[in-house]
Amino acid sequence: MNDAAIMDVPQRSAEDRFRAEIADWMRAHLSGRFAELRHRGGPGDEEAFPELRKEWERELAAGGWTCVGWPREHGGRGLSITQQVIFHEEYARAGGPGRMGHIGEGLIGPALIRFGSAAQQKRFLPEIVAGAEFWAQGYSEPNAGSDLANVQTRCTQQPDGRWQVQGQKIWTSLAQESDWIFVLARSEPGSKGNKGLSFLLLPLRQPGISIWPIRQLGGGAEFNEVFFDGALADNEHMVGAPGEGWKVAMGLLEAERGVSTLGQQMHFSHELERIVRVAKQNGRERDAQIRQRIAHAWIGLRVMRYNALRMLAGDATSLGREALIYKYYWSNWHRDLGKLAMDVLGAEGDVRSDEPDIRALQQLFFFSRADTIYAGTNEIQLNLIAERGLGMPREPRGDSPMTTNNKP
Amino acid sequence: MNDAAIMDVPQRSAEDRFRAEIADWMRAHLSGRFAELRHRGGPGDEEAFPELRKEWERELAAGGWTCVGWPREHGGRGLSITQQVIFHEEYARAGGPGRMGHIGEGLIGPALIRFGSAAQQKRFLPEIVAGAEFWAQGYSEPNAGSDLANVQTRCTQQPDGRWQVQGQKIWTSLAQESDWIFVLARSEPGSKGNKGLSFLLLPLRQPGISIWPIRQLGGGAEFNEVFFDGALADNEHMVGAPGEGWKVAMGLLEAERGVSTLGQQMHFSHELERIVRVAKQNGRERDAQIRQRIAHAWIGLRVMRYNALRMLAGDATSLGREALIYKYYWSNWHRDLGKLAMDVLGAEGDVRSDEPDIRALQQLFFFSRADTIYAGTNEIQLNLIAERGLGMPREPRGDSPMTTNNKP
Amino acid sequence: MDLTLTDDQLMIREAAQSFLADTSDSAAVRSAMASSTGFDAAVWQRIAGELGWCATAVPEQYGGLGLGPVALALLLEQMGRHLLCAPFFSTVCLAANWLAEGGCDASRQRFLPEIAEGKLRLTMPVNESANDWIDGKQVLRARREGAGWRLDGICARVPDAGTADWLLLPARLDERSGQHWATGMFAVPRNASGLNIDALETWDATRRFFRVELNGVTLMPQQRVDHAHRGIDGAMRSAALARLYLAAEQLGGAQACLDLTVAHTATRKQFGRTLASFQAVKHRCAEMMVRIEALRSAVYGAAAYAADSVHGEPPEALALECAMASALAADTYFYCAQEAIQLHGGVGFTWEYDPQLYFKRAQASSHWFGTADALRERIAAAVFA
Amino acid sequence: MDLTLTDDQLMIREAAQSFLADTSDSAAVRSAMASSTGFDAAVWQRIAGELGWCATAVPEQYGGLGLGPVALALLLEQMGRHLLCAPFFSTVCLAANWLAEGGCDASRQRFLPEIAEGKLRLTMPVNESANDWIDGKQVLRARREGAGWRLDGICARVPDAGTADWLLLPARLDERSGQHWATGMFAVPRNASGLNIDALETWDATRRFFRVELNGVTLMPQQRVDHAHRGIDGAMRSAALARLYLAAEQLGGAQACLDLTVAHTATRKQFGRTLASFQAVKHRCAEMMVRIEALRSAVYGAAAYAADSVHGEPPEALALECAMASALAADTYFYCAQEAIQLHGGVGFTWEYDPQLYFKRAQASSHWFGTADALRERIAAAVFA
Repeated sequence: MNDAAIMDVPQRSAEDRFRAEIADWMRAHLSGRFAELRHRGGPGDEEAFPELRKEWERELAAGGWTCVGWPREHGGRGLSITQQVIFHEEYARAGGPGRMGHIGEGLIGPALIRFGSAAQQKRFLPEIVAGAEFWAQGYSEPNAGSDLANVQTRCTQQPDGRWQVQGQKIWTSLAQESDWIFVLARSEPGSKGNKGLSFLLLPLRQPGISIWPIRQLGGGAEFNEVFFDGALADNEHMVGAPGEGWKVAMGLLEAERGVSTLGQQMHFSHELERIVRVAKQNGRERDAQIRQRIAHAWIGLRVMRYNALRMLAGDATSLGREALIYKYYWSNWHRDLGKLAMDVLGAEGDVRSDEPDIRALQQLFFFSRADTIYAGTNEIQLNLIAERGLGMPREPRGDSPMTTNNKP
Repeated sequence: MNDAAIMDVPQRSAEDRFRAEIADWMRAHLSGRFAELRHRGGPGDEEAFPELRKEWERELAAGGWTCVGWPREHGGRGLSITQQVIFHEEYARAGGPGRMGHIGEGLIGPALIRFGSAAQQKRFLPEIVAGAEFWAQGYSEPNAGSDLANVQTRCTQQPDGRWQVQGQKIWTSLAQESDWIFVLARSEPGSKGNKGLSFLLLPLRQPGISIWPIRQLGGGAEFNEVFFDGALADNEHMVGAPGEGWKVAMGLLEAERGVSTLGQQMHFSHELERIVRVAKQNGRERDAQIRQRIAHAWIGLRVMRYNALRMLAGDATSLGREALIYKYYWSNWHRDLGKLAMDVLGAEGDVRSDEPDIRALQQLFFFSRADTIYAGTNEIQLNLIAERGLGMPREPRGDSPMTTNNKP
Repeated sequence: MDLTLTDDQLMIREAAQSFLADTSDSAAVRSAMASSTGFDAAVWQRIAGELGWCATAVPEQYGGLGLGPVALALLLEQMGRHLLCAPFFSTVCLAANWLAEGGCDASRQRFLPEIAEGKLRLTMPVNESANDWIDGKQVLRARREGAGWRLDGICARVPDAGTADWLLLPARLDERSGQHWATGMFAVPRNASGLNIDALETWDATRRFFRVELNGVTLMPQQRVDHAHRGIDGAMRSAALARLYLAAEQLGGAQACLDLTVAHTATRKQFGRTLASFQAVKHRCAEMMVRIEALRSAVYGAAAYAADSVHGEPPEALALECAMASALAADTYFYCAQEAIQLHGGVGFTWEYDPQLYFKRAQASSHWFGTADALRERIAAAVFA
Repeated sequence: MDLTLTDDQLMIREAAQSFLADTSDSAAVRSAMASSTGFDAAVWQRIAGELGWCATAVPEQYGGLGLGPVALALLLEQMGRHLLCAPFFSTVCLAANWLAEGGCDASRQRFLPEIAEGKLRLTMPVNESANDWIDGKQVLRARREGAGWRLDGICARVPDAGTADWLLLPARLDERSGQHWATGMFAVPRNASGLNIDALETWDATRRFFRVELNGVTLMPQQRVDHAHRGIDGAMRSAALARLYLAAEQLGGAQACLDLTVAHTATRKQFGRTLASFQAVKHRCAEMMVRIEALRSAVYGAAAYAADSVHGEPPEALALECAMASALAADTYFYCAQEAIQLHGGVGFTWEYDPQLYFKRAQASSHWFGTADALRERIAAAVFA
């Protein structure tokens, strides 16, 4: 088997033509000045070439390759799920860079299509489709950890109808590079948990907002703290009614339905290929333990692929068991892959390097430590799986009396 | 390294003579009709040759080798800890059989020395030392699981002063072969948890007691359910005062101080030697994964030995960190060893066999499943380690309000 | 590739689940374990005769339903979940599968229609090598005798041989084929002269295994049943599919371990709370679910891959897919059975409760066609090639 | 064997713990990491000069305290716990250890007293092989030149070479010794002509590593420092001891990871409860403690074994003891560092919090003298011998 074949599957259908169309387009366009973007900008590398990657978004838009899964009436390409799968696979196979527009395209866009007013849709969706405006998200707060409903950020309506925001969000990726941010804030003073929250859209570049990068263990700073001190949102930029913020926020998180995971997997596959290449070069391919771990990794890739296909085959209105396990599975697989990469590198891995394979694998090792933590830690994922997947009792909150039969 | 050397350590001290004395004695006495007892009667094999093993206890007693750690005034040999270590090691190295008298010698005897009346000591201790009376324990109850304080068995004092016992105990090993049983029973009606309990000694062979063996997954029945229906205990056979049962029961469990674990380890070492022998014979010694697991097992043996030596070196009045982890460590190590044994046997392991190595390893595989469950499950052990070893908050009981800072 | 199950497939799964819940509950399994043949003839009659499960994947041209590997894998999953004791795996997943993939035309005509009708039980040896039936490790020897053959040697482990009508036995020929000794497959009736079949007493009593000894068993020329050209590729394909079906069965077993555990912890109380309310118990059940769903993805994916693949294709890619599912299945089943025993607490290691039945099957099936380690080594070899 | 710590040993541990808590807290470590030399010269002066830690295990006849491996291991444990940045390991655990075990009398006289006094810093290469310094994999070549030697080649990883006074470098001679090339050890001053020392930028910034290149470095005869007879056994013993000391340091690091985690979870609240009150968090901390105490037993046991063992003894048994401690230490440290990051949640992977410092050291030290896998393979070879 050659390296490139690790994720290959036999293609027999008429969809081959569509696949070829994308591959051709990528070959023609991810070249010239865009060539250096190949395989860049993924997790752990999100800071790479931000301006050029924004131009790349516009290149994609010009080709009609942004928001490919959105309905046509909202400016999307209206691709079927199978076609979306093919698009994301071919995009990643060609080394397409991490998408600067993914929060707009994957999160806030679909949320606006579902919950937004006609005016909001008209104002924001075309800019996302065109690669003209980029988005950041403001969910997590310091000291809240995985408890998303523990929102301390407040918003207060001004006499002129605008909402003034006060508080702090954390783990906001690409905040410096973005134009807008969506924020979950407490609009009913004294409310608790997921009640009394509202969902607001704010321009990021305004006096009341300051952004502080968080330095990560690998030295990068993909994430930020965002401070709101009197930042303002127009009244018409609240999505849903005041107090409906939680509903919008949860609906937004459910929008992620597995299609883009296939693109993520092509990226993972590419990382495994790097490891295989290094192991062949430095002779660790002869180590029986490394071989077992390589096989484990290969098996995990296969599992993720079939798991994603099960997600796509499943009932689109409910979260299937395969969807429930997916975050936990991929993030732990990826963290293990990072350790495997480093062990294959051996002593060479300990020294910072500019050699592309080594550099990429070191980034993988360090950045993948965040995978099992952000977007729901391992611990939260296991709670969810037990409670929603197996119907086991909920964890009691400390501020409520202990109840053992409190089924979800 | 030859097999027998797996647990060997260099001997340089004057204790060598003592070691040789025991080895000589064992060689001379564990022979003739006792020869078939070698390496028998261990965990998973407790039903083997009960009568002959009782005779063996009397043989040991005649040589002064029962209750070697008890004080001389109670009929023991008064050995130092180092000497006890040597005794248990040499006993196990010679293939000494599982001790029928271990509950008397290791549990109830020391408890009587500490908590018993002079009359109780006079009545019971000599019989234990002589190998004349054998004991069973009655702690766990059905539906109580690992919650030892959840005692439903009741005892009521009769007009003649005797205590009548009503209830049921479970996981009682060797009940059919024993003469006496000690029982924790609720003497104060309406009391809860560890309050209102009393500690009673009862003859097992009486009309009010019936014994039902529990068939285990490996087919054996080392454990029993013991039913008490009006069984009687003399008033003078209550240890401590009424209501002091919990104190006695806990003191008894603490009596186990690590010396005998070194004997247990010699048994484990013998099992690992069997696995090594089989792997050499059937060629699995060439399997790189099996080799790693063999090394893991060898390392674990070493850890347990040094851990036991730390326990012996520690402060005898408090439970050190090394003592806190010991049960969890050895039981999981042993369960893994059972799986390793079976994997080394391969298909041969699936067929019941009379070949001694195969038979012993199959028993190991099945019986070791109980190791992580009886005497405090893994889950209870981890709670204890977190709460007592790390000072983390206690698990809330379902029947009390949730408290998060309820430190032990 | 689309993993959506068709209505037919969903119906088969549903029907199997409901039939087996009735006929293969704990009492039925224990009764079959204690019986002389190891299975309930009446249940087998319904499975093979009325329900036609043996016909599921047999090609239509040989009287089967031709529903392919996905439907058969779904059946096996339910069988594993309910610990069905029956000569189904040997007849359908070993023998019929081999015949369809690697058998000569005459042997297929001879056996497949009767298997599909549920009238014939066949079996084949299970070997411990990950290198399939073509690796030349067969211990049987076949020598030409007149126009026919004479077979000698021992097969250490043949499932259901005591009740099968025919045994398909691979034997080494005294001829070279390239670098290897050539191998032939021979159909031997159970009552053949010179054939001794001895029952083995296995810890996992939900399946029967036999030691088979051949002392000068003479066969007619037509009893050599492998296809002249397709033999090797066919053997590799059928070995891959046998792994897949075993993995599906193991998936069902692992699921049952989780289901038993969730049910037990929901009712059992300790320290005044249900066991299921302890977070550590929840997380461990969740971890089981993660591994089971991963395995389900692997099995369904490999089955869909097998369904899409065709006879002419080189078998290597299919072999890797099935090796993946199989390695994962062996580990996952054992893990879940171990956790089921542990989380059942004291009753978990008793004979009376069911976790032990799954546990023994998990161990016994962990090395049927090579251990998980060996399969991973094979995958690594392909990745590094 | 008695694992009771003596009063001296308890005092040393206590003193080290309290000194390092003051001088090697998080701010001090980060400041040393950012400094040009990689350590705080004033702290080093106190450690080597005032406190006399470098003398701990140096034999009394060479001006040391002769307190042996147990005391030195206890020191290393505390250093690891506090991430001490200092050229201690290279000077004491590599060079002085090697000199005491395998050095010729003259070289011991020359170096050990000054090391014990804290006046001299030495270092040696770290190689990735589990087969010690005698496996002939040295890439340096030593040729005779006149009465002396000429050294050429590259050492890829030498700790603290940029600040050491002397480097002890093993080199292959152009002579055979039995089946192997003979190896000699050479003492090279840092300012030797033809010696180039280049700093490596490592992820773990708590230690400095250097690439050392020798281009025709000429040495006097007395700069070959290995003992004529005891060279090989001494090298094996000192390699074993170096593993032990590294394991002790890793033990301290693992303990710190647990301590940080228990402290963090005790104060941090989520869903209205402290993290420490969640049973899954408790069990995972308990699991860390189990592994750490197991490692502690291994390290203390191996150290006591080393203290009981004597120079003349064949080194194999000691090598296995230390391989055991080392394999366990590499895995345990990484495990605990990983869990510390995970259980710290979002802040766990920030630069600002300390788990990452331990995490990087855990990874970097996981293969210093061979990986845990390689050490286990070595143990297996001995068990099966």
